[in-house]
Amino acid sequence: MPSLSVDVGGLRLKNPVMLAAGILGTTGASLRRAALAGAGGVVTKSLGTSPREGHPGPTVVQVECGLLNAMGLPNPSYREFQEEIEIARTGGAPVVASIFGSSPEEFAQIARGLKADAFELNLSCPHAENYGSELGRFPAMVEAVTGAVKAAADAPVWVKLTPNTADIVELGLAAQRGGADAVVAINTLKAMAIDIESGCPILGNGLGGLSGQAIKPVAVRCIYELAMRLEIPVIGVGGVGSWEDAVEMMMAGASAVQVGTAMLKGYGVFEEITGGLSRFLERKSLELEELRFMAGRRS
Amino acid sequence: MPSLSVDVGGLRLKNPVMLAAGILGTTGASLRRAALAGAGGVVTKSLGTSPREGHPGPTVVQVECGLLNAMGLPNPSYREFQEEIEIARTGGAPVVASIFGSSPEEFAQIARGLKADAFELNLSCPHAENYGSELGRFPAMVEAVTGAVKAAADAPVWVKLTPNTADIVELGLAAQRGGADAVVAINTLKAMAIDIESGCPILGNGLGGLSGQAIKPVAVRCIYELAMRLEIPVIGVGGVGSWEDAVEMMMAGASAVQVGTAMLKGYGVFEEITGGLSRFLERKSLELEELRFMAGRRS
Amino acid sequence: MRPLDCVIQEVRSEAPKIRTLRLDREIDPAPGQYAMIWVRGVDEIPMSFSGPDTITVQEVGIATQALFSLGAGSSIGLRGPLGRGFVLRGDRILLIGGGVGTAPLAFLGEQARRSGAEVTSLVGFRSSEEIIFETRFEALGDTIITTDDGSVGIRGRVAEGLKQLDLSEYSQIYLCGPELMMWDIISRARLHSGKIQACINRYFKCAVGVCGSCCLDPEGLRVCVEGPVVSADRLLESEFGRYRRGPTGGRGPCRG
Amino acid sequence: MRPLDCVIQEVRSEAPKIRTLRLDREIDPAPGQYAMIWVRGVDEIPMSFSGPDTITVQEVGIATQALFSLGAGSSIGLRGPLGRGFVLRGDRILLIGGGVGTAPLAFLGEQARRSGAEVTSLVGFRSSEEIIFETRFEALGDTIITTDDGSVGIRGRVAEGLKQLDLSEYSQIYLCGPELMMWDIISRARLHSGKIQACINRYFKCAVGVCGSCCLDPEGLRVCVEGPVVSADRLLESEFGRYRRGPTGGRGPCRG
Ligand SMILES: Cc1cc2nc3c(=O)[nH]c(=O)nc-3n(C[C@H](O)[C@H](O)[C@H](O)COP(=O)(O)OP(=O)(O)OC[C@H]3O[C@@H](n4cnc5c(N)ncnc54)[C@H](O)[C@@H]3O)c2cc1C
Ligand SMILES: Cc1cc2nc3c(=O)[nH]c(=O)nc-3n(C[C@H](O)[C@H](O)[C@H](O)COP(=O)(O)OP(=O)(O)OC[C@H]3O[C@@H](n4cnc5c(N)ncnc54)[C@H](O)[C@@H]3O)c2cc1C
Ligand SMILES: Cc1cc2nc3c(=O)[nH]c(=O)nc-3n(C[C@H](O)[C@H](O)[C@H](O)COP(=O)(O)O)c2cc1C
Ligand SMILES: Cc1cc2nc3c(=O)[nH]c(=O)nc-3n(C[C@H](O)[C@H](O)[C@H](O)COP(=O)(O)O)c2cc1C
Ligand code: FES
Ligand code: FES
Repeated sequence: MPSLSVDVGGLRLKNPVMLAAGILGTTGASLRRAALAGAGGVVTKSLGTSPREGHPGPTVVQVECGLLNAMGLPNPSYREFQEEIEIARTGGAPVVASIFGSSPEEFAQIARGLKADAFELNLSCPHAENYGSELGRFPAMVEAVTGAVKAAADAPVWVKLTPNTADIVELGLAAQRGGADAVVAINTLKAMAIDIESGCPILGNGLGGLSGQAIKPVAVRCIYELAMRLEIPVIGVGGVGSWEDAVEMMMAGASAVQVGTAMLKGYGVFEEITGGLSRFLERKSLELEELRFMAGRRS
Repeated sequence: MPSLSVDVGGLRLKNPVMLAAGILGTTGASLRRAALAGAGGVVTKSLGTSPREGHPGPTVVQVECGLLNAMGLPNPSYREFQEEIEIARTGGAPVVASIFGSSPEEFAQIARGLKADAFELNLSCPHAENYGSELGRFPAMVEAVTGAVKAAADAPVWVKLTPNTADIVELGLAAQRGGADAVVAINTLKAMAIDIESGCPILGNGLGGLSGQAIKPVAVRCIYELAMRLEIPVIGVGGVGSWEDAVEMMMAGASAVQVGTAMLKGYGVFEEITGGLSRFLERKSLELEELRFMAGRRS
Repeated sequence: MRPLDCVIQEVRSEAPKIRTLRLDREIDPAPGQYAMIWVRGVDEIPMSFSGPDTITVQEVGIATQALFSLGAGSSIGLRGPLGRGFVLRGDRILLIGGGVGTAPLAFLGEQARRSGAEVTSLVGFRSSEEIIFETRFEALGDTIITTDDGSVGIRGRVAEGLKQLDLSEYSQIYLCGPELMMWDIISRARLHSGKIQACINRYFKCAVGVCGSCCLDPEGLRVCVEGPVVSADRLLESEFGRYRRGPTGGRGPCRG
Repeated sequence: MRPLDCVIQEVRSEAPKIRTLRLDREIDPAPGQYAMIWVRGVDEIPMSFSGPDTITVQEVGIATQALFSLGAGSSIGLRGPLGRGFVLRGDRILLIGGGVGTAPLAFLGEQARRSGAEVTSLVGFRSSEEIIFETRFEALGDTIITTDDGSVGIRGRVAEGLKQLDLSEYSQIYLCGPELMMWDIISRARLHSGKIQACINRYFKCAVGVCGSCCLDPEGLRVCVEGPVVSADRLLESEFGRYRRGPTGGRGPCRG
């Protein structure tokens, strides 16, 4: 059996398939369950400085080829969450804390106050005022936030990027300049759905983020563009639901992948993906590392 | 039967469902066929100053929820195409010439030399060097190109916008300042697919544009954002394949819609959509005009 | 699935703050399953089915108030049926419910009766005015009613009614009501926990099993898709009855 | 559908510039259907099936050259089967082919024979070295061969062979070959055009009916999905034999 373990962005993972931020990451128990189900690493719900209830419902709509969500960054604050992280850790996989703030200082405050195996900076949520992509669309802000967290944190720092931009590579380079250990791409695409019977936008927040199958080709492109230009690793996310998707993302340049929307199918996806990945490597007589950016070498 | 006719961006259409640019728009005969099949208007393949063969194949890949294409703007040049436009016109629906260039002057040259019922400026193709979104991502360039064509053309001018940007409203406002009679949103999302058996990018051009169902929620959001801020009409395109999709787009703010990828189902889609639209208006006792931007009034 | 447009056909007042809304279509729910009800412009909230085409809502806050105020002809959005409902086991069943939690039980009882099971009900309310579905339960079989104030039936909590029953006689026991009431029953009926199915509440946001808002410690059970009906065995080893999470995801006390 | 990975199992040389590639799987094409063959890193081009698991390629340019040079064990990407193939009508059929255009006809003839039809073939080539599938056609029934130089069979164009046949005897006539050859036959056989099915070529890009590159004037018939097999009736009223479009979409002459 080919080894699936991988070093990525300062962490060693037993396999390259992680749980994505905001997916079953509200409680330590659900994170642990993902780890026990075979995730190589787990990312928490994004945590801020103070408790937030999030947007009114509907917070999620199933659309043709994915999910539209506007949760609104609900979280009990990073202080309340330390206990959940400890529980999550008992699952045996690294626990990455996703964090958000409205300024470099707020990000740094959380990184200083929280213990986790790594931090993932949410500079990319497309539907929460003053947070996420409202900061993350500006390269200078990405660099400043990354730098502030690097100075404050004693764990690796990953920066999660928004695809709602004309040039994601600029954002990735800014993260790299700020000292990021890896970038994570992509967060959701800014999107909307309308109920035709009433004429109302469906999400409580009106606008939301599109995830799932629909966005995979966009994610693959972003990862490819980033991998071509960055020196730090790229972690791929967006529409991964099968081992084939994971392989495609790694060939585009991802060192590891995260699974979000596909958790709709249940916790079994981790074993499905890692199993398929092993069999693929075996059939092709390849090492995991050889997949990475294969498409770049073949074009 | 409620009337489906609509005035949009300087044209009167017998119904608001048009054929999108680059879809079955290579010959006058195929455009005429769309008009005869019930399209309210038809848009040609994008035309440039000189003949182009386009990218090597594969130029199209069917992905999970749509199409990925990198045709590469093949066209016989605008001069060769006038004859096709005349043939298309015999279908009885307005013929909109989609045009592209690498500078305001090139765009103006074509608009001066070509006779059509309206011009649609392709400032948004995501995969042709020196053209499309390489110009269209900059508001100043959008304004300059629009202004140059307005000065040169004796027909209405529509500007087709790219969603590959952090702020499509800025681009729409630039088109409006340039004097556009309408904006068309959206062109495809920059995307990529990789063949996992070989590790090669599938499209001959590597990168391409994602269209179809997958992008509809992104298109609906873009249309909504534009309709909220612009004074000129918005023409919606991206994933429309059913009458429900057309209604949703109009509720988001579109005055008319275009159908691209859904032509996979054949020319019958025009009657399917207009028929469904009529029945919907009848059931709800609404005028077509009342649909427009209903979601904006209901949120 | 996008929310389905449903028109309210009829509104029936069950108690001062409880109304049953009949919708214009049956979407074939199993008893114990729920729907996410979108009160447009307000919020989307979980509601159990109280019949094949009805929901029964108690006014407790903004969204339920808004839903409560809708008349016949109004429409709502509905995602459902969702989750796992009750599973009918054996032919002599006991329903134990409290307050608006009796809603899915009346639905279950009627289905069980039609398939030939013998149904006994133990249902509790605060006072006589708050009693709902009395005739529905009585039509099913033996029915014990409790009220906190003793205005009807046995005085006291639902658990008081247990004394009149021999739980070992029942093939399966079905529970729905306020969390502490259910906890009370389960604690007292520990010996029978293997045959108790409880329909429980947690804070639901996505209702499709991805957001994590409803997960039950310590297993991380996703109540929205793996519940809301959960076996008492599992609940005994969980946070149930001790704490629950609110909209921020933080832990809080269990009310009622 | 994404391109399917197919491994070339066997390469057989048919003529100096024509080879048949056997793939590692049958994808159940009907004769006359085609696949888009992706020669990775080069281009994607249309190829008819010459059997359930074979394509037969003539080297004419960059992509066919690249495909031609692949040996057993190499792999290609394949989208297919695509388009509408030949429809078998009646039990006495005539195949008329030229050059590599004989490929789908041999496949069709074999299928027709198996279902009991009587098959006659008229196939033309430039010279004796370029003859392909001679044994396949002869195994099917009466076979007339023409060569431009007279090195084998009748000397001259395929149409020369028509003189030996009474077209009214056949229930259906199937045609594939260079456009001007097909045009020649159709013009001469106008009286029978209602029973002639021709497998034609146009410049294909998308092959799914959206790009418009393959559309036939004046109807706008999408050859990639509504063809490539088209009735001669329709062709007689079309651009066929007069002009065709190239990669830019502009009109050009019909060659060969
Ligand atoms: C599976 C399930 C079935 C339910 N069935 C019924 C029913 O048949 N009839 C009925 O009247 N009520 C039912 N409820 C409870 C109902 O969903 C809440 O009363 C309602 O959400 C309150 O919303 P509000 O805005 O009126 O009140 P708020 O003031 O917002 O909240 C009041 C309390 O209701 C709870 N609540 C609020 N929002 C939610 C939510 N999204 N998910 C879960 N709990 C929430 C909270 O604990 C809160 O403290 C059910 C809940 C669940 C989880
Ligand atoms: C339905 C159909 C079935 C075909 N079946 C066969 C077959 O069984 N065997 C075979 O050898 N050839 C077949 N062809 C022709 C084959 O596709 C071309 O010979 C091939 O595409 C040439 O590519 P090239 O790069 O080698 O040549 P180029 O130098 O690029 O072109 C040579 C000529 O081939 C034609 N051509 C090029 N690209 C295409 C394209 N994408 N679509 C259509 N025509 C093109 C053009 O007319 C061009 O002038 C078929 C074509 C079609 C449309
Ligand atoms: C319900 C939901 C909640 C999410 N919450 C967060 C979050 O809190 N922080 C974050 O960085 N990304 C969040 N995301 C984005 C995902 O982590 C991921 O980037 C995106 O969904 C694309 O991956 P997918 O297609 O596999 O879902 C959320 C996505 C969904 C669907
Ligand atoms: C094969 C193909 C070719 C296209 N060519 C053009 C083009 O030449 N000019 C243009 O402005 N848009 C072009 N587009 C974009 C479409 O007009 C449309 O904006 C996009 O596909 C989204 O709509 P859809 O989802 O309905 O296809 C093309 C799209 C496809 C799929
Ligand atoms: S409510 Fe989201 S996982 Fe259960
Ligand atoms: S090849 Fe594109 S429509 Fe036929």
